[in-house]
Amino acid sequence: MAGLISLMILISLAGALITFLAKTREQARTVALITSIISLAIALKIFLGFDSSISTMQFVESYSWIPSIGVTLKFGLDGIGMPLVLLANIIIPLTVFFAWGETKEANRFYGLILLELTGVMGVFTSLDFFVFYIFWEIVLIPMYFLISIWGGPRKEYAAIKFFIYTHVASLVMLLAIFALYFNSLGITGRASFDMFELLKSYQVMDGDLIRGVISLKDAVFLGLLFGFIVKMPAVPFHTWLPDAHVEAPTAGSVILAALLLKMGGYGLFRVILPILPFSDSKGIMITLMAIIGVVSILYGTFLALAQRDLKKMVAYSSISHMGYVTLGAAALVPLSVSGAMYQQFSHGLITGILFMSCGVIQHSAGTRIIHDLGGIAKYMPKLTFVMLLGFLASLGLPGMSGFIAEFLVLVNSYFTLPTFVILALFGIVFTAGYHLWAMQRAVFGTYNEKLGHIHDGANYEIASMAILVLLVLYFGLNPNPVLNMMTVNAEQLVKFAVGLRGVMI
Amino acid sequence: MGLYSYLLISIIIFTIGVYGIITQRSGIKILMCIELLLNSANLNLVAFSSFNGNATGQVFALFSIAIAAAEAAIGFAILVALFRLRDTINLDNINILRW
Amino acid sequence: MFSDFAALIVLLPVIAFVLTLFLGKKLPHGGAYLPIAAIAGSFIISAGIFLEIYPEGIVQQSIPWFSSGSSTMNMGILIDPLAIVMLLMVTFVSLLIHIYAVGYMSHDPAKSRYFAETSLFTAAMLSVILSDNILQFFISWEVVGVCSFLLIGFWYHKPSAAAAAKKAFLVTRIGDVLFLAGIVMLYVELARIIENPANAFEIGSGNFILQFKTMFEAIPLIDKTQLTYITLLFFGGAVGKSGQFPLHGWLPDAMEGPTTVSALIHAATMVTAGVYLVARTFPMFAATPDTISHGVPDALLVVAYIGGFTALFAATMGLVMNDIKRVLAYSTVSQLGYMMLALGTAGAVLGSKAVGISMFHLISHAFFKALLFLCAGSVIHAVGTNDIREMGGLFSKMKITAVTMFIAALSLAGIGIPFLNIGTAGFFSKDMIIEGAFEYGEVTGDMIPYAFAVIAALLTSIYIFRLWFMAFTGKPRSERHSHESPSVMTIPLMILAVLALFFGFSHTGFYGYVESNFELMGVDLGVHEGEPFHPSVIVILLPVIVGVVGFLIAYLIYNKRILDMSKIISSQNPLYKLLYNRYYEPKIGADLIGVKLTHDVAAQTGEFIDRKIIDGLVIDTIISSTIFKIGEVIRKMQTGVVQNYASITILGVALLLVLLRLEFGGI
Amino acid sequence: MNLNVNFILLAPEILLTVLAFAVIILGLLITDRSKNMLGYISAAGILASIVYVLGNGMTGKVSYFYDSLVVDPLSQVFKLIFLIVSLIAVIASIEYFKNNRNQDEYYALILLSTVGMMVVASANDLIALFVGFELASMSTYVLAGFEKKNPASLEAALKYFLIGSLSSALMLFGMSLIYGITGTTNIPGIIDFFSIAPFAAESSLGVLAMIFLVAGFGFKMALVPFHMWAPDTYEGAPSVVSSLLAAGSKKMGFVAAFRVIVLALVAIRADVHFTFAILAIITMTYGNVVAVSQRSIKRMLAYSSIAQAGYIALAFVVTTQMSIAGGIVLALGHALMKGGAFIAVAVVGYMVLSDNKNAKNIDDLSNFAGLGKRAPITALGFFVFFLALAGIPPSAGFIGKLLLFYSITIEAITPTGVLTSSWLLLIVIIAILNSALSIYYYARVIKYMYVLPPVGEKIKEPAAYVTAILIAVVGTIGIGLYPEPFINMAMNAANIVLGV
Repeated sequence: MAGLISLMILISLAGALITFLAKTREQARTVALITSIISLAIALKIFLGFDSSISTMQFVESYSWIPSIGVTLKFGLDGIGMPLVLLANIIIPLTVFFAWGETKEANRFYGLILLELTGVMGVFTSLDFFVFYIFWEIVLIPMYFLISIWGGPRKEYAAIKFFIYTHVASLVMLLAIFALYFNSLGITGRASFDMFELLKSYQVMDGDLIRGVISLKDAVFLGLLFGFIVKMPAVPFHTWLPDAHVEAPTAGSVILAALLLKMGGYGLFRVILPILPFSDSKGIMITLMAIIGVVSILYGTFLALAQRDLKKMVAYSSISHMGYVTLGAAALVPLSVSGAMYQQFSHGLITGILFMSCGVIQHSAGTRIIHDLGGIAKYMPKLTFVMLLGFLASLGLPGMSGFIAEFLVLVNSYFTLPTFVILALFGIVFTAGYHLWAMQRAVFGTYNEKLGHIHDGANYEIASMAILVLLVLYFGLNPNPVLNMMTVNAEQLVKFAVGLRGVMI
Repeated sequence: MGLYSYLLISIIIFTIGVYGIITQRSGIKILMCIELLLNSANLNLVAFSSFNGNATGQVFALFSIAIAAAEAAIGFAILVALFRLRDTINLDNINILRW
Repeated sequence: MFSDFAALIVLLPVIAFVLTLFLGKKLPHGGAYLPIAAIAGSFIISAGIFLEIYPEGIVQQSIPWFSSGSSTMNMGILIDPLAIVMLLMVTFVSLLIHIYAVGYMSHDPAKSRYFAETSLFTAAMLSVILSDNILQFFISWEVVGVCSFLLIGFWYHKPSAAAAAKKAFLVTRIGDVLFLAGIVMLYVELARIIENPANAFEIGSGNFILQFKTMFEAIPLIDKTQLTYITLLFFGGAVGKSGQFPLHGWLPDAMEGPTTVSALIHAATMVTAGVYLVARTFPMFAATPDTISHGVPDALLVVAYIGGFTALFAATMGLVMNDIKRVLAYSTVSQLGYMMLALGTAGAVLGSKAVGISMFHLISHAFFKALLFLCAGSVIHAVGTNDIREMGGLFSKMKITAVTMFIAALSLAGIGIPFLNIGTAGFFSKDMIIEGAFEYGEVTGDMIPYAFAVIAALLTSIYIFRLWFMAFTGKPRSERHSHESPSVMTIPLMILAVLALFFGFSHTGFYGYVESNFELMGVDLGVHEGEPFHPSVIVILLPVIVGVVGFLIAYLIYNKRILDMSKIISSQNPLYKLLYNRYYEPKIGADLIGVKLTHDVAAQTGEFIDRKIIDGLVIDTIISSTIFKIGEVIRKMQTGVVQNYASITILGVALLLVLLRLEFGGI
Repeated sequence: MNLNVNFILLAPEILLTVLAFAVIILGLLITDRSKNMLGYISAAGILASIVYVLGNGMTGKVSYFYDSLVVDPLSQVFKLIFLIVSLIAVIASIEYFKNNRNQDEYYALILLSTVGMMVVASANDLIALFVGFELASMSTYVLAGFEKKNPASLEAALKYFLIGSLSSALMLFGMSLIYGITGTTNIPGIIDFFSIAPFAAESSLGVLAMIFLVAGFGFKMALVPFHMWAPDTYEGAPSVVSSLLAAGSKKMGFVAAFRVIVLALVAIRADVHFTFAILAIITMTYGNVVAVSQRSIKRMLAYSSIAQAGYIALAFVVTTQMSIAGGIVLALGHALMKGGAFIAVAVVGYMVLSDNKNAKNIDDLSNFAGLGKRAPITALGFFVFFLALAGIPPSAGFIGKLLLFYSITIEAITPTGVLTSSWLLLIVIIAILNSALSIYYYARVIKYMYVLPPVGEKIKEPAAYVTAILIAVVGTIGIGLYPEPFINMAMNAANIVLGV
């Protein structure tokens, strides 16, 4: 009997296939919504049955696949993966519902969205590196199509850029995985892609990649890190993101920002942190990650400030927010790490609201250029309401989930990385700046008569956003349901890293 | 005459063949040059056979001669078909497939 | 009994917010009665608690919130004397202003949104006051900021209002970030203290790391330098929220909101949150080392100087403003400066008395400034303009407003009769501050804060009476038909006027009660109270003298017109220009730093790097185009001529020869 | 020679040879119209051979004809590849050459070329190798020019023929030198000689011989710089024949190289990483870079095929069991992907011609617009093949590249010398970047198929094509999903290559 996790993955896959074959738009979207809700129901069942006081894997299931090279289909959830699976199952039904009005090739559209769900759930639950990698790559394909079929004017450029960038990163990661695999093979004499076994074998890896230049351990570490931070994305490997977002359809952007970026962060926690304390140049690696994190925070902020396109601004804000994840992970303090995990979860919810707002504005006013908008609050009061809340959440307003995450990251990272935290704090002012400036110019002020008569967002659009807003508020006031399980795992993760405190600047 | 004389002749023939392939424009001539190459190899085989004192080389040469004949036949067939279609076997003009 | 319902003080307005937001449009008066009832309820509970705990009770309730172990964050309530006086003041003033707003906002189509937002604001402000921990304090503080943002931008279709809202939020945000940085540093200090077994410092059960109680208990263990940083960062937050120099620029601009908002948020309550923060964490300020001036904790020295300077600095600008609300806004900034000055100077020499002095001024200021704003609102409501040059002669038409405003002005100017202890609220409160500054000067030999305070008092008197005379006396300067406001507006005016006149008499009881605050919490301030305080006659008289002098100057110039001001008020006069342009603060702050440096320089440079260099040059040009170009070039090698192919094959053989020769060294 | 030898292991070759002649004779006897059945007969014969090969198993080693042919895991794997490719090609040809009156010759030639390739796979003697090579080559020369009214087809055949015979001549010359040095044409004999006297292999003549052999095999493999014929020929030849060439005959070069060069290199323990690394890298980069700017899909596939040859050639760089197994798996995968892709091009051609009888440039990119709607199965096929070619999991292309890249990585991280390891790492990095670049041109076609609006009506995809494509799709994905048996097979074969 299949376990709940594989059931969830299979249902979404089956739903995707049925949706592809659907004859009418009505069928397609109904099937997609029902499937994603079933998947959500299973996710909730898992969530409610989840014991958040232990850090070990739960709901583990394992099936043999390619025994000769040690590949097993092994799935399981712990406090790192569980919230993200939940997030994926929250975002996808809402995205389907938000995109209820999609008319262009509806069956393919909804089918691809469900495939994304399959892919990300696979990534977040696989305990076998090989399977992990396969899901990691599979996720790219539906997104490529979502961008290139339903995208904006430069969709082809954006889609291919997205694909190539992230594919290169995954190949580099793959190489590092090989190195781990062979290392483990050499030590245990047993072929296995089991994630934990491989990560454990890292501890006893030795040798040089290039003697006198870089040790094997460091090279493997950097390879894995590269794979993840491109996905996150972190400066300077981020330039695919703004293009992808600008061109992607709203649903695509939501999934991209809310789920795909989280894969990078997930990799940091699942893979990077367990091996970080054993890296040869851990001090340098931690500094590197901290620099990447802080630079992403600040750079993303300033770039967001410079944007004319509302959606591009939101895209850069994602880069900035994901910087907290890197920073929190690099700090190696239990609560900074769980804060970083919480940031992932929270950003997933918040960014959904932001991209949906951009989508509604684009749809209604026909443009997202901030300069060409102005005063749309007059005709779009409902949108303005949810959008304002979304923007406030995004700028880290206390009482919303983003604040808890940023607060935990900043406060706890200060233990080990005080300089970086101080730098990151500078970003907060400007973060507020670009959010409010954009609101002021686009939504408030005198109505730009050139826009003609515009209408407010459709009810299903506003409702999807409102649900996200409620969730953001709920998790801002009561973070415990997900934060506790994160903290348990975060403590486990940094156990080996305790001695590292004070190593850093 | 030692082995090296045969080898020398063979290499000379080979070089002539290569030169011809590079410089000639007519399909027929190129075909002839390829025959030169094959025969230089045959000469080698036979010479080595004699030198090594076993007959394998000669057997190989026989195979190769037979194959060269078949090859030439196919080559001419292709050239004839081409000539019917294009009225030329000047290879400089046969370049609709490029880039 | 009442203290069991302490949480309702915050929750009632929150509920009112939700109900008004969603149902307000369908209710009469935009649902105004919901928040009014809620705030009245809060006021009643607060009053009940006050009666219960007076004179030396404390209410403390706390529940864990998130995170675990020694780092658990909590939510909780702390009602001590400091909090209860603020609670009473905020609920009361807020209640009055809400009632007033029923009339003032009666014609606005979006009034239900207005009442929802003010209700949320009140809730957040009450939560600031009630917080028993610095994190909840900060969170509420931020929500207060957002409400301020929303209310300043209430008429969002006005570009100036939208811009002012943004400016207010951003400038206070700078302070907030400093505040947050302070919390970060404090948390890390506390966590290290707890972690280190040598300190034997434990958080008792039911207590939490960021509670004020824990913070105060840990003061002796905190590294002194760190403590200075932490307190200065907290003060940075206070500077932003309370509009102190150099983050004062947003407050005058915030007057773009409805006048009731200005009265409630930008005069009486929210802006005092900064002062409240310093008062709340006063033991930490008092415990900072005295590296600069002997006997004066560094943090308090900074507070004193910033406060004193702001008091004077803002008053100078108040002199030249023509917008009635801007004058009042600068006046607010100036008065907040006084409160800071009190905390700094008196704090250094008088210990916890300073908190009483400062809070007393805070509360009397709340009454008379709310009154001033509501009067101004009444005038604006009647005249339809903010410009005092277009007013005049309103006295006859709006008697109640004129009289109540005059009372408020007297109170602001601190007029009273020394030695007899008769006077307006402002007389008592400001007098104590100036005397405190003098005492500070006596002890430390540093008279500069005192000088700031006295000169500012003179200017205060001048600008407020200038305003009053220009608005209410002389000939009408415009043709508008103006009339007295409805009673729903005038009754709150009268109530506030009574308080502005008579609140001062509670001063002795008030000082004693609030001073005991930290003792009740069991905190040793470590500041020894100075010698019994016997200032000379001139010191006691001086504040009143400057107040009266200011009044006379204003009377002579603006009522009797003995001086032609047109010569002074000209764009040729550099001093006037400097003041009128607000020391070029908007230009430097918003235009230069905000737009030019941040947006045009930093952000656009980033954009350039991102799009043109990383993306354009590296990705598109170097990598992408190069590949395409190479592809095109190599492609042309495929000439289609078969001899070329053969030649390349032969060349390939040669190439292999070379390669193998390199490896084998053969041939 | 013991005539009691059990020839069952050679049954596939025998069967196909007999079948080839039978088809020709049958063709003389039956009417033109009923010649369509010949395709089915050939397909059945090939299918039977596949069953034989599988039935014979993938282990054990038996030699025939004075040790000139050998049946071992290596030969079996490659025979399987060749047979699958010709099966796909034959099935597709049933539609492509429907009602063509020369079908009998066509199928006979395909069968013979398959036999030739199989002989090469089994060759244990240079003579057998050469004969097999030539049998396969000559059949395919004719096949490439089979549309004799089509100037492109004839030109393709001519170029293929000229460069092919030049390469054969070079190869023969190389073989003659080897024979001269070693005195034998038996491959194990040659290996033995070289392992006793490695200096002989490193002598000028030895090196020259090796170069000529590499040139000869490199021609088939389409390794740069012996690739020049490939794009023109693949473009000009009938699509089904291109499929056979790219997917099948190309692998013949690899199996020959495995048999001779790798064995010899291993025997003399020569360290020629550098040469093969350069060849492999130039080949893959060249293929990918030029493919980017192609608009003709067949030509693009040709360049992609060159690039894939570069990846497979990585197997020679480290010559470990893993790398060779990787090369074999990728070869197998590539046979399916590329074979299927060319067949899919044939469907596009069919579609375009049914729109407009006189259409030119039928494989132009623009004809792919909206293919996802017009010919969904074909488009799906392309989609799978392209992703597999780009190395996206789960696909045969991914598994093959995975094994190859990781065989090199493992060599890089357990270094024999400082320089070598960083070289190897560089190779892998270049290979990865290449892989990324290749996505660009594959994705462009995918974009045309699924993103752009269709330019014509939906067509009914002929069953023969659909069958061929689906076989390839199933194989491509199947290897990706369940690579276990294929990896084992390839590992066994790799042992043979390494002489274990």
